[in-house]
Amino acid sequence: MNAIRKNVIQPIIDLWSLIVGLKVTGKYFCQRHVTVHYPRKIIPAELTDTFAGHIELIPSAKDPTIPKCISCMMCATNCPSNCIKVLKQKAPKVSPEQEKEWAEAEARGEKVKRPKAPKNPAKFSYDYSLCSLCGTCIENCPVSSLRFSHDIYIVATDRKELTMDLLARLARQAEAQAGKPADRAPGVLEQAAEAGQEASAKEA
Amino acid sequence: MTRYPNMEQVTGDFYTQNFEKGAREGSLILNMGPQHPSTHGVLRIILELDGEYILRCDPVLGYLHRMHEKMGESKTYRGFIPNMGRVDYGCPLPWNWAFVGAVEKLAGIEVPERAEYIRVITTEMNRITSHLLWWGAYILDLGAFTPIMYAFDEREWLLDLLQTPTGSRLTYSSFRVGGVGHDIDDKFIEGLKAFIPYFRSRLPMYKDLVTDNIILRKRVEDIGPMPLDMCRRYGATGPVIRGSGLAYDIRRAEPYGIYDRFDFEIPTQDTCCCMGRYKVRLAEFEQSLRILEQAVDQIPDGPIIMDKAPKPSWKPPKGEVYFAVEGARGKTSVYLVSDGTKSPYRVKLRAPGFSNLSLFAEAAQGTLLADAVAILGSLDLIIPEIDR
Amino acid sequence: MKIPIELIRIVVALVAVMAWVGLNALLLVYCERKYAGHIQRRPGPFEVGPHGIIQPLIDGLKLMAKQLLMPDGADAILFWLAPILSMIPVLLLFLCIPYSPLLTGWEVNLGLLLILAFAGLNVLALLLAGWGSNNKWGLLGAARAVSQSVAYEIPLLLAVLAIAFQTGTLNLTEIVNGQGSWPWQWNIIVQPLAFLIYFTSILGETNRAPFDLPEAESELTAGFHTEYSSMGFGLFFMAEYANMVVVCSVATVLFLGGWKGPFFDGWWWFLAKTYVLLFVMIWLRWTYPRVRFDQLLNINWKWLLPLAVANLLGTAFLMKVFA
Amino acid sequence: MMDKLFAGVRIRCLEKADYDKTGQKWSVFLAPNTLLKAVARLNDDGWFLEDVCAVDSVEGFLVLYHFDHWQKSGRLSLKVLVPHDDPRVPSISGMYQGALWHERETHDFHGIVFEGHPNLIPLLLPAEADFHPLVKDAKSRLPLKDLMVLGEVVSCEESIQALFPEEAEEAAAEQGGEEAEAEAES
Repeated sequence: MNAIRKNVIQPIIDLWSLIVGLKVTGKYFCQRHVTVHYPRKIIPAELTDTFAGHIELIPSAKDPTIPKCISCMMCATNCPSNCIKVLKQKAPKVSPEQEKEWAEAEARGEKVKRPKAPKNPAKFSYDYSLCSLCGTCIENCPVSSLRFSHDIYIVATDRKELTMDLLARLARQAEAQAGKPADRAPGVLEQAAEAGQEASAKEA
Repeated sequence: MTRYPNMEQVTGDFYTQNFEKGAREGSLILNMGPQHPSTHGVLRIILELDGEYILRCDPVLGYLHRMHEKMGESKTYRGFIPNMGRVDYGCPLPWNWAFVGAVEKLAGIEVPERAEYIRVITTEMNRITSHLLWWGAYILDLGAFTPIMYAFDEREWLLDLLQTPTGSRLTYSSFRVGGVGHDIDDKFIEGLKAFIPYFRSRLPMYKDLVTDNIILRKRVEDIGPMPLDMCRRYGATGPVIRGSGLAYDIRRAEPYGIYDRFDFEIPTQDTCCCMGRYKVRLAEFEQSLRILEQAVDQIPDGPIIMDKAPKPSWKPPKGEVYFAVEGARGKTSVYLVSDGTKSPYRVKLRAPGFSNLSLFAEAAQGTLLADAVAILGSLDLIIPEIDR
Repeated sequence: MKIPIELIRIVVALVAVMAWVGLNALLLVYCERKYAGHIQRRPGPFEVGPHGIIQPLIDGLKLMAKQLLMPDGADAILFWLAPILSMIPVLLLFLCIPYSPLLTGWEVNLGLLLILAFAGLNVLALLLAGWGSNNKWGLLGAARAVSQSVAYEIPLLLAVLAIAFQTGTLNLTEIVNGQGSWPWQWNIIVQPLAFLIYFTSILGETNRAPFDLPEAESELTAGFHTEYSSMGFGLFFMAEYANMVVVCSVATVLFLGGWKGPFFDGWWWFLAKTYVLLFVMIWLRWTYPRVRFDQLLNINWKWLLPLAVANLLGTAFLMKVFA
Repeated sequence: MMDKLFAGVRIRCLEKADYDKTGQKWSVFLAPNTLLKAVARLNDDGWFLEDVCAVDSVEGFLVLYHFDHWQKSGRLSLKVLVPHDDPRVPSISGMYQGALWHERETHDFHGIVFEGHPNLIPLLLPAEADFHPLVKDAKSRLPLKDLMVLGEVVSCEESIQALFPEEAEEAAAEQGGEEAEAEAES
């Protein structure tokens, strides 16, 4: 009996497992594919919204081209990869006559409003090729002027292209504010939720 | 020899020459890797073959060595967390937890409740993605091309979900000393709740397509026996040891975080073979799903990071600490020596794959080349973790 | 001097066959990649041409444009001979396949014997390739190829011999003529076991998954053609697909009624049947893991060979009793 | 428990570490020549090796062996202090083959020679590397008392005790000072 089971029944069961495998792949062959065909379709915004891409500056409430940044250097000094470089603005140049006038006024005991250097940075350059996206800069920014962008489509053919001028980027963003968002394909997440509901319905 | 003037140059490097010293007359010395399809990256194994039987083998490491331990000595505690995401790209969150947990233990920091739950949820999700990647790649090693694509199907959805609490798709470094970096929202919870039954409904397909397949069973059953004593001598942990019949899991043996609150089992198989390790990993899917279900139901509201979370210039007290967590590949631990300054004095990363792979040379002896591939795959190697 | 008409006919047929082989290879590569894509829930080649239809052609051009490399210390003659040697027998095989009563390149009385004889040459090419390229992986692949081909030739022959017993001829056209138009009149109904053995053996013969051990890329990187680049590799690649077409064509002739089919006999039935078989081969490849080498030989010596012998003896016995 | 396990082995210092603070339950200082004996006891008792590493300090390299047990949960660390100029420790790879690679790694990083190791060649560093990356220069080396604290001492030799002078009070004072410093900085 054992011999029959071992030499006749077992091989048939084994061969059947091969047929079952073919059935699985055959089933998927007939189904629609699940990949998103990139240039024709792009993944839905809900998926890119949670993605932490390179950092970007947050505009101040008043002017969308000027960041909230106060050039305090917390980001640049705390960055473990040294990929942020911030340049403070210099105080505006004052003509000697003006200077003299103020000095005289001060000597008279009047209060003089000397022009201070604007707080927002003159230059904010960021090297994406070094960044490890750890978020130290974002967590340490005292005025929350930094955030992760959701840019997943960044492409470069040269390392230098990855060094970004974030101020210029902010200006571009302000300009493009009027543009409308791109059309999105139905999301994989939606499909997942749908399939999950189906599965749970089946179980019930 | 004279016909091929350049032949003398081809004498092999230091490791080959060192290996060749003990070679038998007439055997074939073969370099498998560092660029070989089934060594998962840049592992190199020098084999001594008799026909296709392996007489002796010696893994050569170090092709992906980045000296994380040295980096740790020069970075701040906050600045070293991104490194933890890069040690093991397959399952970085346990590494995050190991380092962060070590620092918390050293400084006696309490983590908020919600952060603990987020840690458990993300880590278990990460365990599933890691096992899915392993599953696909292992079947690929055994010659079937399709299952990895099906595995990626699920994995992609999980990665999409994991993006919310981590912000990235591969090298997560979202844990912070005293909490986690990003919060989760209701949409995430909903997505996860939808995913769990979906993934359950997919598991029978895995069984039909692969586990029950007679070709696969013949390839992995009774191959690469690793009895418990051998595992002990090499310090193997994780699915390797559970596949040899011992229910040893750091989540139970040395509970950390809030794992003592969850009801889950430690799957074991006592066959000691590749099939045992394979089945343990598949069973861990179900256990991770169970933990996820419970965690999603229980998660409280609250802060995700402690008050006055350590700044980058934070200095912990001096002392030494050893903290171990259960990664996807086994005992993932960090040994930290602090001298009370901004950066650690010494960081030692204990990679589970390192110990697991050191077992390979003994397990592969006397097997066929194809079996060696099966054994290597069943250890679940992530080379950057082994080389660190 | 008078040129014999038969020679002209063969030359014309040879040229036609070469074109046909090339076309088939392109088509099959495309089909394989598309099938694989759809099984894996992705579109497959999609960018070059509508639905990626000219992708294989472009790939072929790319292969031709690449540099021909020969490893240091390789045996130059054998190294370059191997890919050519793998291609030529296949061309000859195509010659004697009857696509329809009219479309037969070279009608030979011993067609079946010719096919089996030439099919065996392929293994020589693999051996030379593996040996000549001075590469250890290649050598292992060649060793595997030889023992595998030698082993699988035997059940293949025995399965085919059962058909020859039954029909009493080795002429392919006559074998087809012995079968009817409707599926129940085909040889597969009489000889299902022989068909299964034949089909399993041709997987081993043509090194297709799950029996693709000579090039098992997760073990031997690429096996016997590890060192080949450019058209050296291209020829092996084409020969593999051409071989697949040949063995499936022969299967069609022997078991599935050749060009005969319901309603309209003709070459279209032949092609349809061949491509169905090819589709099954591709389907198998993208479903199963690879067997181990000793298991491969075990399947052959312990299962296929005894079954084939039993089948042959049974056929002979029944022929003796009833005919 | 440990007394019984190591009965007959000369231990330089046995201390019960604070598990909640250090993740270790026992910490044992050994002399290089008694290491093998101690490891053999652990082997018989069913412990497994977690890792081998070393810490560079003023007093020398502190070679650490972390052991754990499957059933009796609790980490045990064996500590062997070897001098900088002649760092030699016997290899434990005869009993624990897992140590083969850990010892090679430690040899790479610190240049510690494990006597009796069958194949002490570079593991992670390139074969031609002639440096040991984790060896600190004399300036940045710190004494052991600044790196770790002794827990509840069960038995201790003078020589080890001397490495941790009045460590309890000192540590407390230092810690308080540092916290104040950190606060001032932030």
